[in-house]
Amino acid sequence: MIEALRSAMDVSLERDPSVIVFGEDVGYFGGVFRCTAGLQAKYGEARVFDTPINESAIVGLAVGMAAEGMKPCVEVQFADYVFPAYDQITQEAARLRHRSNQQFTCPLVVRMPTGGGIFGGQTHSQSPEALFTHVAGLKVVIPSTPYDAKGLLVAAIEDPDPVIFLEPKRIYNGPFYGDHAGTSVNWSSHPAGEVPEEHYTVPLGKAAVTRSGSDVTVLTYGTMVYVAEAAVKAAGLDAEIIDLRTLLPLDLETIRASVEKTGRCVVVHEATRTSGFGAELIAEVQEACFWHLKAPVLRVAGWDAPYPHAQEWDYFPSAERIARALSKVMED
Amino acid sequence: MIEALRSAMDVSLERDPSVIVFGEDVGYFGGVFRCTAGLQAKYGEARVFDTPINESAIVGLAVGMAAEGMKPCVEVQFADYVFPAYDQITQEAARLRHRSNQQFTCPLVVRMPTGGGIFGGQTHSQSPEALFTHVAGLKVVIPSTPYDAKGLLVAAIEDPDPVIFLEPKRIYNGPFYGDHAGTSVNWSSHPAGEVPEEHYTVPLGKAAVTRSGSDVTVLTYGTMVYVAEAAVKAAGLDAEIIDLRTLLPLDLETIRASVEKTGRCVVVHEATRTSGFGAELIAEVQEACFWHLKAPVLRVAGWDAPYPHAQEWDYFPSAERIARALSKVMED
Amino acid sequence: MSKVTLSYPHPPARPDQAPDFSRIDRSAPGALDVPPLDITAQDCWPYAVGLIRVLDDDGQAAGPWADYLGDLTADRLKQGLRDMLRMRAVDQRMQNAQRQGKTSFYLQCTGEEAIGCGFQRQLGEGDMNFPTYRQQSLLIAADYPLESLLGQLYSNDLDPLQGRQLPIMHSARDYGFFSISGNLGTQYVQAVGWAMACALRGNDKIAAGWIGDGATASNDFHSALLSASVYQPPVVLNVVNNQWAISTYTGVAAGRSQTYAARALGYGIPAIRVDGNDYLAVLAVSKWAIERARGGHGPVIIEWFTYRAAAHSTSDDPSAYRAKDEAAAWPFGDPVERLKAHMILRGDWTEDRHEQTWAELLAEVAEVQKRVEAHGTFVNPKPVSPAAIFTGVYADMPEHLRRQRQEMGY
Amino acid sequence: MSKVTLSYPHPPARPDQAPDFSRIDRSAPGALDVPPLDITAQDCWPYAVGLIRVLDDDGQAAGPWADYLGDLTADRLKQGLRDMLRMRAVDQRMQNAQRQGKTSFYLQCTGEEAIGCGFQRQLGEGDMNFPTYRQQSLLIAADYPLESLLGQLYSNDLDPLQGRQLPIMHSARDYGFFSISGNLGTQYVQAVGWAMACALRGNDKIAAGWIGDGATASNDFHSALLSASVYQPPVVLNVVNNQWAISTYTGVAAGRSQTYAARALGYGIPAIRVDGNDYLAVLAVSKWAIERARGGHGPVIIEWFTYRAAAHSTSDDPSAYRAKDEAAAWPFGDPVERLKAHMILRGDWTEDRHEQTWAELLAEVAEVQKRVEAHGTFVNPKPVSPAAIFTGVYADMPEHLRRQRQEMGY
Ligand SMILES: Cc1ncc(C[n+]2csc(CCOP(=O)(O)OP(=O)(O)O)c2C)c(N)n1
Ligand SMILES: Cc1ncc(C[n+]2csc(CCOP(=O)(O)OP(=O)(O)O)c2C)c(N)n1
Ligand SMILES: [Mg+2]
Ligand SMILES: [Mg+2]
Repeated sequence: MIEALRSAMDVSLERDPSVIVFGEDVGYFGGVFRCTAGLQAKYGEARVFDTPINESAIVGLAVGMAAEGMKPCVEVQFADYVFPAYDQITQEAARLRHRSNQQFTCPLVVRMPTGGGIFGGQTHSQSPEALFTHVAGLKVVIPSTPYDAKGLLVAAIEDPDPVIFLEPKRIYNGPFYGDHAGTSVNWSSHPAGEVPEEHYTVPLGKAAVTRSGSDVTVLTYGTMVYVAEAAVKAAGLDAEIIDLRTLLPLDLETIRASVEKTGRCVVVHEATRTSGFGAELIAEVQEACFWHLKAPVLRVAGWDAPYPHAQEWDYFPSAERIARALSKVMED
Repeated sequence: MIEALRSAMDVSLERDPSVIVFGEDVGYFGGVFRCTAGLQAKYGEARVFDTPINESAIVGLAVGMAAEGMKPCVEVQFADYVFPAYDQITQEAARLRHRSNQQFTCPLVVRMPTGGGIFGGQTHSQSPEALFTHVAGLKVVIPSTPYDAKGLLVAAIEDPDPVIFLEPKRIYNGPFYGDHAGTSVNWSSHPAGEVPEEHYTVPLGKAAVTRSGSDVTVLTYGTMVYVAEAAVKAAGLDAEIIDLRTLLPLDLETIRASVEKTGRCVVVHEATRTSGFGAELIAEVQEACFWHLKAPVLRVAGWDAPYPHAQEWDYFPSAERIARALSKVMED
Repeated sequence: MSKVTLSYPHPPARPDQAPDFSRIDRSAPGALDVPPLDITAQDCWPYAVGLIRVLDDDGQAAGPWADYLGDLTADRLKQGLRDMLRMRAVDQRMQNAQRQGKTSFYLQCTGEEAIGCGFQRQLGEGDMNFPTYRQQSLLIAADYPLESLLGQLYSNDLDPLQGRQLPIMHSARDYGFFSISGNLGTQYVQAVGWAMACALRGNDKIAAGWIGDGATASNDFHSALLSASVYQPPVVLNVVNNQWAISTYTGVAAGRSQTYAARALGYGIPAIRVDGNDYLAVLAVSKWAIERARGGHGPVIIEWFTYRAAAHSTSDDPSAYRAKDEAAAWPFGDPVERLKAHMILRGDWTEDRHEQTWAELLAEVAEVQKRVEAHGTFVNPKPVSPAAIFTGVYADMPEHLRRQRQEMGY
Repeated sequence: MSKVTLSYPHPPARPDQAPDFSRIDRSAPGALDVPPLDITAQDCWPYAVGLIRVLDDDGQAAGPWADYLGDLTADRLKQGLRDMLRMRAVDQRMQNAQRQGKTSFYLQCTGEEAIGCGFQRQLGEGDMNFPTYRQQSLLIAADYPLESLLGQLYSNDLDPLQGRQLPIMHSARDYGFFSISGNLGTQYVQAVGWAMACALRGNDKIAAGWIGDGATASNDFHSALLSASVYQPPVVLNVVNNQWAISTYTGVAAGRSQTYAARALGYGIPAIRVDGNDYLAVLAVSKWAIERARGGHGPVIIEWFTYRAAAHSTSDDPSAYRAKDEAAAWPFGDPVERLKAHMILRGDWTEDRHEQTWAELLAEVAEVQKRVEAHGTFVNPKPVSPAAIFTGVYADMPEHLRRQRQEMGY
């Protein structure tokens, strides 16, 4: 997925001189996850550069540049470090178009590695998506495959509005089915691991049905798409798995069609449960599909506690927990 | 409600020398809403003082003081301005106890006027509660009467953990039933407007049933408690209105008992709809009371747009909108 | 006994005391020369702690900054005076309009008119200001149509922002005026970003950031100075030090910093402190700073030393926290009076013409006001369609907003 | 053609180049005197841009700061040397343990040992450090039990934090060591708050904030300096300038600031720059600064000038971004070697005793390591109960956490 993200920035820098990439360690070194490796050498320091360690400055500068007409694609080193920039993102970037009645707009992308499963402890593991989906004016994207990662990132950079682009770092190098003790799989063995070199986009706002089925609908995104897959296999159910890809705006049509078909739904995310994005999904599902629902919609999510280091695999929503929820939702 | 809040700080400053109050304009002047008027004169500058305009410094200082053992009760001038402090609140205050295995704790209160209805435009009207309810380690409180305001604030100050204390500014001076064109009512005419001078607490984590009824349950808090009351009257229904008072931790028992009784539920808040706290309420209600529900739970909330100035009353969830939702939920 | 006590900054006077500005140093105009455009921060100390002045107490222009400015035509001075008077007329009338309930909110810049009026007249086409709510003077001096200005204040169909924003939160891209945010400080680092974009495009435009003394405490002030120091974009960073932040004395934001300009020196950014009530000093230093930025010499900070003569806003009553008549005691006088005195001294102006011009401008504003009020006021609202809530949240309206708009009935 | 171009700070050398520290000024020890404890920021410029040194290249202690420190006993010096060596032994062994997969993460402070070791030995009981992840040396010099230190690194039942935190994110209240946050900068303003609490209680304790050069860019650095400047609490604010922030050269955080100490002067806080690889300079300046804070003279900033000899962490490989052998070229040498040379010169130490002590300390650490590893490592985990996830989120566990714990099976 790292190469896919790099390729997305590469083609965007190539096509549009107003695209510009910056963040902590992204310039000379190419990013602590290597997502921007080689880009400074290729496009020069004026297009790809290092910043001081100040996330609000990174986003604040990007807002000013975007208002002027550039298209900044900035990196926050970990999603856990986005909070100093929360004011600039939510109060400024998100509202500039509206408050200026379109005199100024804010086409920028804030990329950040998100989620756990890498033994990063509480400050390298958080999943803050719900803190952005509540904010009108933002788009919130989270890919689960290299192919989508590139196509969605290109679309995000080309989008006329600010996009929060969350990169599930657990699957940077390959899909992860929740078996942390097992051997890791590489993207090369996965069909969506293949990424065309040239420019393409995957549209924002469209979910993908990654497994169709009739028993129950699983709504999820990012790393949990694979863990859910494993859980479905384990539970031996014919579940439909929807990879939301864009959380805001939400592809409610795809969700509705699925839940109307299955009548059952489980929502899965890594983020803490209370007021997580799962809550929004459930609120929408029960309103849109109430008369089709045969059982309450269940959530499988991170516990409502800081992300622990040693107890990571007790915290991370496991395939077993998802499978239990799937079975439970089938009981009724 | 302003006098009630002031009285809460007054009795707390009086009883406990480790209580300390600070924020922008709260010292000599006594706060732009006058909540701390007279307190500096009474307790001295070392207990009640002005700060520079830097919300992250206000909370950051408070975290350091609280860790040392003091009990800071700080003011953020408007909830719209809490975002520079978001990092200190969510990454620091919320997790200090847990991450230090209780070596350090963080008993602090962040007070802030919240909500709209005062023609404040997008930066004096926001309702950010859901951005805090997602954060493990915080408590989130919002009173709707002077009596509760004092009792809850005293309880918050005495609480051993960090509390976000949201003050619905539209009802600072009196209840507001959504009739913006009508004459404003004063707290003196409301039973809960009477506030004992002495120390008392209202426990955190307990909701209040402000109107009991059997047709439908309305879950709400803050200003909307009154607007919901007006809507219920208008709709001519025997609704049960629950004033949540504390959003985190949530008093699910009271909610469950009510919805099991009524079988119908409407959730009302001023904050934008998507990923608002209403989503969490619905997720919990449908899981806890699925078999009792006779209709989908509906949300009446702020539109998913920045809070507008001139169109305030088209934006603010009106009694009519709530009444419409109540009727709709009764249809099924 | 512990020797440690905390310190709390105090204003020189509170309501029960007489105004006291005796601690303010008033060196004479001419005490500071005009530094080279490529001066470094290290050499800037005298400019950062001194005060650049041009007009002396008698209205005489003197010193190297007067020379730098060169001969100003009478028309140029009249333009400046008219800008300031027009600004004052708008402030007075709109303050009254708010008092009459015709608008929800207003906020004056009385006493600070010279700063925005002078600075704006030195900017070029395409330069962009990132203002706070107290820089409406930039709009006046940019000849922004009063219809639009007042339309915004009345949130009616003449409002270019369709009523979305609180009165005073203007936005006027074509007039070099960035959309104002209610969140203090945020615009400052955005100005730096815009200036970086200018540099990257090589379009010879510059940006100007604006911030109040109180808001220098904000994180974005730091972010802005730091970024400007690192990347050296063409940005002029203005600090309007008007001594107060609502009820809070400027000392609470300054701490032990000598001046705000001196704080900027720590970031390695040249900084200069100016009598903001001296229209000629404003013109001169603005010219210097803008030339410096456009010339590729990097960022510069200007601390405009002034006094907030009016209340913070229509929601505020300063008699509760500051000495009565403090404004009148301000040692640098009133910018209008001082420019007027200078012009009279030069023989370009008379008391009569002044009165006449003031009356004329008041009438002009009143006339526009009347016309604009016909489009709706707070007591007689004719707001634009509520559907405006939903347009412009995104470039293309997503499904959920379409549903909500429908639910609202539009 | 526009004259405007942006600037991007560059390190003196990249991997394909030879290390180059020729731009670093190396004034001799003794060039700077010891300022009075109540010195103001304004008078601090020479100390903020100079460099306080005590040990010269031959290992001789010289100058006013050596005098200020007074005669040090041989034991005192040995203690310092042993602290630094013990630190280095822990770093070496734990770096290896991580390489062997026994822990998920580690991070060394090689080259910076003198700073924390020296500073801590000047603190008093009850003083509180607010460290970053690279100040484990504070714990060593506070005689923190190695069992607890290593227990945290292995996340086993000897970990005082019950495995909750990433290795290296210690917390040790009783040893004056505040809980480390992974979010850079946040601790700096908290230190100021803690110091304010000390002042309010009048308990004669002080706080010490720690931050890296890279993290001085954070907002909390600004908040901390501003608050300290305003309220004047007893806090020593340390900046550890080790030239790098992961792959980013310190110039990106410094911009055009002369030094980090000089930036602090802008806030009106006295600041002083010190050779951080000189154990005696560390002892002397720490003594001065701590005395100053405790004596009620307000905050002070110390910039410790040093070099990050090791990689940023076990996740990092600096050969990709900085000159090979840059550490060896560092003009201020290695703190252990320099103190050792001084002690040998004094006749208090020999090469043999040094070797012997190093072997002894390595053995000591190895012995503890073995014992601690028996309680579980990353490859052989015996973590504490998963229920620890839920305890301590709040003082009292709320219902929803109780339900979740039950759901987890505990
Ligand atoms: C982030 C933030 N915090 C607090 C406020 C509330 N507030 C509005 S104006 C003001 C005072 C600003 O003072 P100053 O910067 O000196 O500007 P002036 O009003 O004097 O022009 C405050 C505290 C705000 N708008 N934004
Ligand atoms: C808010 C925040 N942003 C980014 C990071 C990622 N990060 C961890 S360490 C580091 C470099 C810090 O450099 P410096 O402050 O110089 O300390 P040093 O590692 O040199 O001791 C960065 C960018 C972080 N931890 N927190
Ligand atoms: Mg001010
Ligand atoms: Mg460093």
